[in-house]
Amino acid sequence: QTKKSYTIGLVAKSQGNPVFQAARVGAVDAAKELGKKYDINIKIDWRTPNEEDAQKQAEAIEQLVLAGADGIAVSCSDANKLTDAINSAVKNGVPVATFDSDAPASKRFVTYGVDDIKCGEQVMEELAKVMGGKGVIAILAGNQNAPNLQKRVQGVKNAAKKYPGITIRDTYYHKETPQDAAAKVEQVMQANPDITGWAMIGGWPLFTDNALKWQAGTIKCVSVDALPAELAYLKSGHVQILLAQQVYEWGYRSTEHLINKIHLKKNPENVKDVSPLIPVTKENVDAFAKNWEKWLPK
Amino acid sequence: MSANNSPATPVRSRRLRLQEGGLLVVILLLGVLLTVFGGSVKVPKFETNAEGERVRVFRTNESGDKEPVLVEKNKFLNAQNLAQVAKDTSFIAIMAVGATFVIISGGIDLSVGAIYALASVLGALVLQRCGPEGAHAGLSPWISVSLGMLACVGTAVLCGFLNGGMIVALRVHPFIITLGTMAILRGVAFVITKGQSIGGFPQAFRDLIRWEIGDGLSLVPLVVMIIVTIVGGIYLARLATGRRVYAIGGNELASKFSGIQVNRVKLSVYIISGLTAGIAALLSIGYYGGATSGDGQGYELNVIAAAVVGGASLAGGKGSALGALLGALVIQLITTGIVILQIDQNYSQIIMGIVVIVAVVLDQLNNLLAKRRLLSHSK
Amino acid sequence: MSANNSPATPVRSRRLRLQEGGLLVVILLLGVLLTVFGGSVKVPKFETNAEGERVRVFRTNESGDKEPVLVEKNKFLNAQNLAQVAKDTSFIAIMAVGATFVIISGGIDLSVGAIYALASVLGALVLQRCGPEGAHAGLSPWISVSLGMLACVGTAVLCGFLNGGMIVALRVHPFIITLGTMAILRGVAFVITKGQSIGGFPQAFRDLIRWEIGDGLSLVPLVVMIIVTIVGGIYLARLATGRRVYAIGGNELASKFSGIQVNRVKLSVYIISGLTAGIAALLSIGYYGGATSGDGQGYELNVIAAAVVGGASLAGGKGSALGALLGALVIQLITTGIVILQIDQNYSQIIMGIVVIVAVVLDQLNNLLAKRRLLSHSK
Amino acid sequence: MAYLAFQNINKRFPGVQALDQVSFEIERGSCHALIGENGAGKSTLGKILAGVYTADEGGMVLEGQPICPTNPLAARHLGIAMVHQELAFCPNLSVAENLCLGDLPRHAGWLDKTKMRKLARAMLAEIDCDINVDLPINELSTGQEQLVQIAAALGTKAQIIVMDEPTSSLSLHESENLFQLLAKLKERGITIIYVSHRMEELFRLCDHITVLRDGKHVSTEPIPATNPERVIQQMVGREVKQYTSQHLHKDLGEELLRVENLCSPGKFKDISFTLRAGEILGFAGLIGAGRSEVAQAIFGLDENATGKVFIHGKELALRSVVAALKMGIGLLPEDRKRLGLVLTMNCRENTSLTILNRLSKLGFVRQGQERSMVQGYVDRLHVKTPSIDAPVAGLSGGNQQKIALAKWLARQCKVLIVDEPTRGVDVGAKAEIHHLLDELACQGLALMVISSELPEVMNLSRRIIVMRQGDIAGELARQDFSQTNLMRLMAGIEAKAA
Ligand SMILES: Nc1ncnc2c1ncn2[C@@H]1O[C@H](COP(=O)(O)OP(=O)(O)OP(=O)(O)O)[C@@H](O)[C@H]1O
Ligand SMILES: Nc1ncnc2c1ncn2[C@@H]1O[C@H](COP(=O)(O)OP(=O)(O)OP(=O)(O)O)[C@@H](O)[C@H]1O
Ligand SMILES: [Mg+2]
Ligand SMILES: [Mg+2]
Repeated sequence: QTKKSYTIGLVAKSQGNPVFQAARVGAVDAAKELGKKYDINIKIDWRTPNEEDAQKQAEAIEQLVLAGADGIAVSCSDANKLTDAINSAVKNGVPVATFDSDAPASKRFVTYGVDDIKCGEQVMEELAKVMGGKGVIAILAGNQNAPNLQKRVQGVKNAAKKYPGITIRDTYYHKETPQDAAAKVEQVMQANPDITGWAMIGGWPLFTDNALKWQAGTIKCVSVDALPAELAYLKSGHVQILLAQQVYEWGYRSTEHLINKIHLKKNPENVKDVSPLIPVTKENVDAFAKNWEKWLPK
Repeated sequence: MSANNSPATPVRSRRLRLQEGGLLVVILLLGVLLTVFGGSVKVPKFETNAEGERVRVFRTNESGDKEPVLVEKNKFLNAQNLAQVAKDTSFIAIMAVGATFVIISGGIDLSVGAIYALASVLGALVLQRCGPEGAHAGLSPWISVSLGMLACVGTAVLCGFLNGGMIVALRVHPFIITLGTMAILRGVAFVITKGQSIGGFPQAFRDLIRWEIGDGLSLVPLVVMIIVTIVGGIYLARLATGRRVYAIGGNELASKFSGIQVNRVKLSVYIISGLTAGIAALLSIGYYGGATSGDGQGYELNVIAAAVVGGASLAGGKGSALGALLGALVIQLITTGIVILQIDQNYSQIIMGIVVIVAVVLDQLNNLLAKRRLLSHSK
Repeated sequence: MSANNSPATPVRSRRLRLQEGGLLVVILLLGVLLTVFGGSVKVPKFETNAEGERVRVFRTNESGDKEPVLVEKNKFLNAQNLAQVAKDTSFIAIMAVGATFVIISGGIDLSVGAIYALASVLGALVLQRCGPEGAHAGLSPWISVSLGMLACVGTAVLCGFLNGGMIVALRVHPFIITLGTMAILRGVAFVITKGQSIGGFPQAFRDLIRWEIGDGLSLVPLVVMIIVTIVGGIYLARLATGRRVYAIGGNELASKFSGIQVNRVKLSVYIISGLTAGIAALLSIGYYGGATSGDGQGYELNVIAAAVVGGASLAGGKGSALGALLGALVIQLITTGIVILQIDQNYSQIIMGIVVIVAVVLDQLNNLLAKRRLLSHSK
Repeated sequence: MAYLAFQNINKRFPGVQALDQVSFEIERGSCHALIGENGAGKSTLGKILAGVYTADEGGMVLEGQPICPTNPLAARHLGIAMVHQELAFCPNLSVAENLCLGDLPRHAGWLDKTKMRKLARAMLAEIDCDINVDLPINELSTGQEQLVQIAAALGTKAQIIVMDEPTSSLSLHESENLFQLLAKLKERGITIIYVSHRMEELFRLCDHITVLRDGKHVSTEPIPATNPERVIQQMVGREVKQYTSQHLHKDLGEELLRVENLCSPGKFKDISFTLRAGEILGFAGLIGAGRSEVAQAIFGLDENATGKVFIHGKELALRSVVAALKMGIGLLPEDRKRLGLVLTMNCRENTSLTILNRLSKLGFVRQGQERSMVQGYVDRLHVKTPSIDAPVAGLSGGNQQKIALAKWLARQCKVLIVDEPTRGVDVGAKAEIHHLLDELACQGLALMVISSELPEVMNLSRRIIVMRQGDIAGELARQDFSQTNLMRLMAGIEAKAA
């Protein structure tokens, strides 16, 4: 008898963003490990738009269903736009899991990740801690049209209300390339040398090694994500805390949930599977860096 | 004198038919390729139950478990998939028809993606108000749907008018004007939505656009696309105003000399381009149920690419509505093909780039052959 | 004979001067605006310590705390900020000079962003190998830096050659070819990097490009930008080959009739466009120290916009290298201005769109006025 | 009171005063000639009447009413139409569509194609022209295009028609048709303003003649009261010497060009002839006879050409302009706007385009040398331009032609093909051009002169080849030159063996 085989569709937000590449590695690893465990074949079908585009994601889900995928994991660029696509997949017998960004009104059976508003709040809280609760901060936010980033901005602003000593200068957007991000930070610092803290809700500038041109420690910085290129800033002391999203787990856990559902017919205990942000600091950076040996695409 | 122009008519029309023939051949080729190499897929069988809902058919297998009944289908060549391809094509194709007008007139419209976003957002806001959780939830579905459509399409037409008006009044190259409005309109969309997604539309609206027949085929986008193409085609080929679009694209000065009101024609093509972006936006918010200011990012290039692959000449004076549709279809088939043939997504951009170039080269080759044939016939 | 050509020369050169003058006026205006309304800012004072490092100066204030010494500067008009503006301008400006060649020749190059990415990535890979953690860390800094530069610029030139070659050989509109290669090259960059950022270059390379003088001004990008503009300007205005670029853009057929090897000229402009993308890529990886396949996304439009704002005509036959630089500068000043004037970032896109249109309108107005003046002089 | 009066019209362009206080009157139903050197302001005046330009000062009075058409459509409503000197069509549209462009026949909003074709055919029939109305314009030859242009203007049923050099690329036969038509129009009471450099035409057709010089009005006289010499005196302000061809008295050199069985499907077939150093070979034929196509094929521009061409005994690679240029062939094309000039460039850059290599050192264009070379030709050919750095697009038609020619004179080829070299050039400059061509022949060049003006070919050539429908219909030696002999061959009636 031939082995049972499953195809899992994986739809992330954008192809070029390295965090999703790590998710992909996680999914592929999960497919291998679970395949061995249950003696089945699992294939990961990666269908991610080149640039962020919710409509393309919806189309990808529909196409995956038609192409016979057995389960789909998706990180929703726009919850409203994806709700119907997810529902219709479910109706066609294809269970859907969401990771990173949820579509709460849809019939997805599980969501893995952290709430974007919570993520923003946590960034602000960590930043407030290292700044001693006072100072002028700027928010760096990437593409202004991305709803999830807007939610994080919202989170930062919410949390900032708790700290009367902290004023937010503005939210600065940039084209999502490391260089444009780094240039934006430079410009803002030129024009606002009184800024003493940066809340980066996407770590774009930290992919370059020349983004933060101040003496380490004079200005505090907390950023989301802790990719290998970003870790150097922790070591140099320019960045105090990186809040690592569990990007590898996005793929791994989603695949696990889906296989549990379709192969073992087992539902998760909780629809919301929360993946906490892991604070990475100078102290644990080396241990954390080891993870990337496993998480990077080979 | 009248004797020697009789052979001419068929010559011209034959060539015209052949012109889009090149693309049709490319599309057929892609279709055959996908049918043959795509293989087959097992999908659950559906039936309509007593309540009129489509539900899966189950059976009990040997081990006593309930198991969905599966049917085997060709992966590419089945009604669902074709409907899906048509739907996915429709948004770009509809806008490409409008872009073709602009391109024929010798202009360019980089703001279609931004118009699409702004129209989506404004339409969505109105619809949300009338939606189940909106302030005006009580409005009759007809009125609320009409209001939403009006807001969406009206905004788009207005944006087109703005483009055309500035191009005509300021006498600045359309590339610059629409590059400017591309930023402005998207900026406005962002300010309005604050970057948040807008959803929660009246069910009537969603049902209208997602209306399905038979085996879950939703054909509204397809039908709209065909109507837009036909109307656009008739406008360009059969109406006097259509001739004028070709004329100003061919030689603006000569058109002016022969008394064509060039400015009016220019204005009209940008309005049409806006209109088609509005129609596409309306379909998209209806079909997908949400709108953000980031919608349609980068679509301007896709739309222009579809028009140009469809035979529109960026130098002006050449192009057709049908071509735009076929151009969009070619591009969509590549995307679909990559999924169906299970090609690693990493290579998708490379393949897309190559196929676009190859399609245009093939199309051109076909035109060349047609001309050769014509030449040898006329010998 | 020589007597009556003396009045001619000033007519031409005066007009030329005025042509870019329009943009210069716009830039000056923006500069004055930012200087006056930007206000001043207190920045920490730096001094160079014994080890040659720049460190902040501290003093002890009344309450006995150590406190950095602050100096007050105009927010816009200070060396650091101007150097910053120049650096930020340089990448787009350098590419815009290359794009101007293509646009003058009547073509278009949509692939510059992708070339920039691929060149960055390949250059970065080579440099990484030679970097502190690379396999060839032992190589002499000179060799490794040269190898990296060669890889980066060489790749870009090759890509330009690919574009030009296909445009010439397949006789397909450059819009389509470069749209195709835009996808292909970015796809290749992605496949090579797997979407990861590449860094860890030899210190020699970083130091070369980030070389600073005086008060932390890094002027290498500025200097390279000026060199590229001057060389480009001389090429276009003084060389026979430059003349040919204008000729084929003005009338390709007539150029062919005059014996210009149109294909060769076309090939050359795409190679030049690739080359400038390569130079910009080299500067950027050197300055920022990292490369990803997503670099330069959407730059094609910025670059073309800079060239067109700088006076290049998309119909071909018109444009200048200096114009491209000034065009890029205008666009950069808007971005900088929004930050300096502390305008709400939410409106940045809207402002950007409006200013681009206004700048071109003003420039055009200036040309018109110049013509008027010429008319009344000739009375 | 006069039917139409120009009153103190002034028009300036950058660097030139195109019209300077021009006033004169035109009678209803007359054919009024307008003549002057290249750049005298004839076209500008016509364009002001036709609403293309508006005068800076002054005005026009039509039947006692002051008029000021600000665009071509307004002029058309006033009953004014113009045949433009520079042919202006939409190349992508068919003849029928171009002819009806201003007023497309509609049937409840729909374009009525049948009616459009019928209208177009009727318009062409009016001028006795037989062109397939479904052909796209860009497949017509220059002459055919000119005919269509005339038909378009006549088709507007205007009361006043400005004809700006309508015969400049028509051959005798078509011109003759046009003249008959003009006579008919006059009978109908239509007023014609006729611009031409062909003196004979003016004296045959027109009732009055107005001479312009440097934008100023010189005289308006009834035709019977004047004569060609007087008119030339008025327009040039000096004597124009008639050159007699000197090269005819020199011995011919060796064979420079040999064409054997040159064919191009659908265009021409089996063209063979030879050309020797110091010889001028004329090419005559009706419109569409294929003369220009042969020239282009020799120059390497015809992708389908087959056959053999030898230059100085060496075989020339067909279908390559580069090869042709290298072997020393030059071609002045007939359509100066499309093929001859780069309109975005100035006079200097256009003239030096063919010799950039020769002019440059280490790749740098030697500007001083370039200037003096260009200035030399500009002076020699009397190009009227504010400066050699003025954009060529602002030049009058005749002056553009001179620049296009200068470009090839500068190149100093061994074999020079000139296609309608004096199209739209005034009498003075024409004589100068003839003189130049003659001089070139004396220097040992081989020249091929294609011209629709029989006197021109007859005056210049040693031999004339007549083409008809893509074939060589016959060849005449100098002693057999006569209009009748030529016309016979052109029209297909065998001439008696000479
Ligand atoms: N658009 C323009 N821009 C600049 N100068 C112009 C323009 N049109 C005409 N001129 C100038 O005005 C003058 C008169 O030109 P016009 O075309 O009326 O001459 P013309 O008498 O028709 O000559 P031709 O016999 O060569 O056709 C010329 O010196 C010409 O250079
Ligand atoms: N691009 C083209 N495509 C197809 N047919 C063409 C094209 N150009 C010219 N022809 C046709 O070829 C024939 C020969 O034209 P050609 O211009 O060589 O004639 P000619 O003897 O030079 O006459 P003319 O006095 O009009 O210049 C004409 O009937 C014309 O319609
Ligand atoms: Mg004239
Ligand atoms: Mg001819």
